[in-house]
Amino acid sequence: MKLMTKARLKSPWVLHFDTGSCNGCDIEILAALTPKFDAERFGIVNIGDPKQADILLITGPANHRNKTVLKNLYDQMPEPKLVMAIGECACSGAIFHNCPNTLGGVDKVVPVDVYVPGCAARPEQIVDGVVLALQKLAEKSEQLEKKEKKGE
Amino acid sequence: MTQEIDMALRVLYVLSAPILAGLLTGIDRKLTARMQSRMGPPLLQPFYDLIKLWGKEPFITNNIQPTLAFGYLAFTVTGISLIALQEDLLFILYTVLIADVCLAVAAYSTKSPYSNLGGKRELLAMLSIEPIMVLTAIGVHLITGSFQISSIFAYPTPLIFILPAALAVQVIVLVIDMKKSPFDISGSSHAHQSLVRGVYTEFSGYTQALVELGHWLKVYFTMSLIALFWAQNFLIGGAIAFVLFFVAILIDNLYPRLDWKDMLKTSWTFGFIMILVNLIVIVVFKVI
Amino acid sequence: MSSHNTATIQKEYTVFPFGPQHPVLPEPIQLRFTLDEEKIVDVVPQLGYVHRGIERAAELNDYKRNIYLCERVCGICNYIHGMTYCRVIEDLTDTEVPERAKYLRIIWQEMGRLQSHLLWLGLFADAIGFESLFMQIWRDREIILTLNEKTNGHRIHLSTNAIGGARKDIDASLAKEYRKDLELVREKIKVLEPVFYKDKSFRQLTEGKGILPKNQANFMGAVGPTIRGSGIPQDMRTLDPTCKALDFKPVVYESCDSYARTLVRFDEVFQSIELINKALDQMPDGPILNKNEKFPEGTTIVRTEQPRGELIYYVEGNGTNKLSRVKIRTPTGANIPSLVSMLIGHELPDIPVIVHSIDPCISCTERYVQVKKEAS
Amino acid sequence: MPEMLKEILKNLVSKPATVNYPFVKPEPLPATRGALSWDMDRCDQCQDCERVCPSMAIKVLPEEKRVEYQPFKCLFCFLCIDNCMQQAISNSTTLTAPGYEKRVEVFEIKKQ
Ligand code: SF4
Ligand code: SF4
Ligand code: SF4
Ligand code: SF4
Ligand code: SF4
Ligand code: SF4
Ligand code: SF4
Ligand code: SF4
Repeated sequence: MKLMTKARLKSPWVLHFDTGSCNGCDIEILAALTPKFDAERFGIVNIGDPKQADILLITGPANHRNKTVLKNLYDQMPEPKLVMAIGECACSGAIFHNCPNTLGGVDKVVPVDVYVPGCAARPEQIVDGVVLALQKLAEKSEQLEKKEKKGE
Repeated sequence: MTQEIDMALRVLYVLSAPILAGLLTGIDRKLTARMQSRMGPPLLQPFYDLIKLWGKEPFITNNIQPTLAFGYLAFTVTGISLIALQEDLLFILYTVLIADVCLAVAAYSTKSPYSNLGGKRELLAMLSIEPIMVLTAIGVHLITGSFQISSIFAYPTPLIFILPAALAVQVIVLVIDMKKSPFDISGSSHAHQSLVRGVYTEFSGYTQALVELGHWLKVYFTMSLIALFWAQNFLIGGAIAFVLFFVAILIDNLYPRLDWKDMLKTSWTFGFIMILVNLIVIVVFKVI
Repeated sequence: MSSHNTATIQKEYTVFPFGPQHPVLPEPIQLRFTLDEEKIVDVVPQLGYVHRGIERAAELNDYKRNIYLCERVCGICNYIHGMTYCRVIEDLTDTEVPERAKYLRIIWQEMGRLQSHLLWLGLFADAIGFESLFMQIWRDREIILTLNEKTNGHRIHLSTNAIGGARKDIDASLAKEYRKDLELVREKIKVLEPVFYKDKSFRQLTEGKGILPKNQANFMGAVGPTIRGSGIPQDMRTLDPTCKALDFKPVVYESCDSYARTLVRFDEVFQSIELINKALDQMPDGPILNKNEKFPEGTTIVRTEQPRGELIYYVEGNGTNKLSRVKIRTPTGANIPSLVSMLIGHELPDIPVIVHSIDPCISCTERYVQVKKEAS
Repeated sequence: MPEMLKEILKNLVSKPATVNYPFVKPEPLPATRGALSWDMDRCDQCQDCERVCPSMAIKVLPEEKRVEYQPFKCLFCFLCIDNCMQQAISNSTTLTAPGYEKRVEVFEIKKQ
């Protein structure tokens, strides 16, 4: 049983979705995958398919048009799943706080597990955020296994 | 006594297949990373991925998909077992062909356009490697007078000296089988392509784990064939297969993705001509 | 959806959605392709996924607060957005910008271009499945980002714009580091020259794809590398007297295809490095900021050259601390009609190549595209 | 001849460019824009910082004698630092850490 949790922690596949960010955080997420930071060290793969992803990385403040897409993507992801809000504007709207078409933070649409600050969030912060997310994933994984045991 | 050892080796070959195949994938990822001056994932990464996928909540798109995913795995395993039994080459090749068909049909059975196009391209990929494999098998028949794998072992000289060009062509097969660029048209392990995950798009959870395992074994199967064809010694054969594996990874990093027409062109012209020339040389100069 | 498109669907073509969430495009735009087998018959761009309403917010804010909002119209060309906004306000408040600040602006503007072009060359390589080239270029791009951090403390958003000049200065020791690191980048990118100029498979993928003839480019109002790849030397930097003093000449290629557009950007990397070096040499000493507390009044337009083409800021001031209109016209918006005309007739595997060849950036484009409610 | 060959082989034999973060933490550059903090002995509650902040990350509450700062809203543009006449705001080179919640940092004037 512990093996499963370990495997989950070692293989977080991510899905990236931009809900109206300025691109700053998106390119930093990509930078986190490239040689200097190489997130694949942790088994992170940018998978691009919600059905196969474990962590949803959201950048941007979310707006009225893409909130349905975002909700859809979130619903399509199988459990156990996590959501990370990358960048200030995904956390709280930040600079876009008074833009008429933004919702001010993705947590208005989907539950967020880890908030990563920074504008743009730097690769180091994203990696730190993933480490936090993994701690939460461990808890979720254990809960899930307990539930499965009860179900049997 | 030797017979018992032989038997044990064969069983070991089949049983160790998933582990060796997983390790190969791990080595592949590590080597690719290093070629891109990255550190890369740990060697055991593929196993973590597989176990995790097994534990994921499954989203089954339709009823037939899990069966087909299982079929893909099962037929590939059958192919590997048949190698161990030293069965008929053509028989083995067509068993594994069924595995591929299973995957393509599984991709076709869903509604996603990505998946459908991926399935179509998977069929095209089959179309480009099967003739090479069959031609190679015919070459073997020409030399040894039989399609049986045991006849390769019975033959006095290793085939590497007789069919060198056919060996070189196997790189194409390996590249296509490993879904590496320039021919990663039907789906790739990373999401960097226009079809997202291609044939793999609609798999998730345990079905994806099955398909993933099937894919490792498919590569392992191709490498075993390569090892078998060209040397009678397992270690030398393995070394040859590994060199080809390395070249395939190198090619992956050297070329951008080409489209399926280029793939067919390469395998049908370059591949065919190489093997044919090889065979003609054999027949004309009576090397055998 | 246009009626034309519905008609084609009835003829049982495949409709293939490209985006809004797609790994080839980091940003959400949806291109709906109507395909006949793998051939593209029709393209309908669907926008609005990143629309935020920045122009409106810029009218609600105190005009001084807008600098960093304008930078965040987009993270990649952030400096140029902020700079253009500052120049507009300087125009409206008659603020004289010190000479040194002008040179500093050139330096950071070119740093932005460097960063952006390297980013694009990498993403383009990635889009065509050339992963090792992508990693290589992004590895070398980190040097530029670190250099940014050394001066400004941020890797992406420089946040050094100020109305009337700049907030940070490049002193002698930093200038030395600039020269050293840029030389390093130049060497590392130079190594890749044969890949772009000679590599057969690379050329096969890009040559003859997405042709935009010279007159078509003009007619469709293409800008930036897209139009320069079609043989027209249009570059807003030629309007900038400081840039002129550094004898800047636009890079032009004549072959009108994706390959030409790639080479324009590749050559501009070296051009930018050269410009920065020259600016560092010729930069006069002096103050960098000239504060002016006047409120903006009147209307004006400023045109600058972003990595992707011409950027226009149109601002109306009314003599209070709020602006009555801010209008931003960005290069990608100008290039989308060209993109649609390029795509038709090509095949599915060519999509990433052609879409990327205009370097579409949706973030800044979608402040003004009208949002229609999507059916279904 | 594929043109990347030389580079790829060079990469293969040389050390990877990866910084093994977070196991190896490189020295932060002196200019890095990290977390902010308020020195409340200096702050005279003039609200200048609140006024210039482009993303409204600061709330100065003169009646309650405190400053509320939202690190999950701040752009790290440092306009507040530049505009504070009392030089009450300072920054470190340590990056703001991610968290499970959006923290609000409160700085209060100690009551005598
Ligand atoms: S947090 Fe800042 S850099 Fe990141 S997307 Fe939002 S505005 Fe851009
Ligand atoms: S485009 Fe529409 S929603 Fe956006 S700012 Fe203008 S009026 Fe508002
Ligand atoms: S809509 Fe505005 S920008 Fe477009 S052509 Fe008309 S006037 Fe020009
Ligand atoms: S063109 Fe692209 S990179 Fe430049 S500001 Fe616009 S969205 Fe950003
Ligand atoms: S179309 Fe309507 S909103 Fe636009 S300018 Fe004309 S009247 Fe105004
Ligand atoms: S500007 Fe400085 S003194 Fe004024 S409230 Fe802010 S921190 Fe305090
Ligand atoms: S902010 Fe300036 S203008 Fe406003 S009340 Fe204070 S001193 Fe007067
Ligand atoms: S650094 Fe900028 S965004 Fe952050 S609190 Fe200060 S003024 Fe506001």
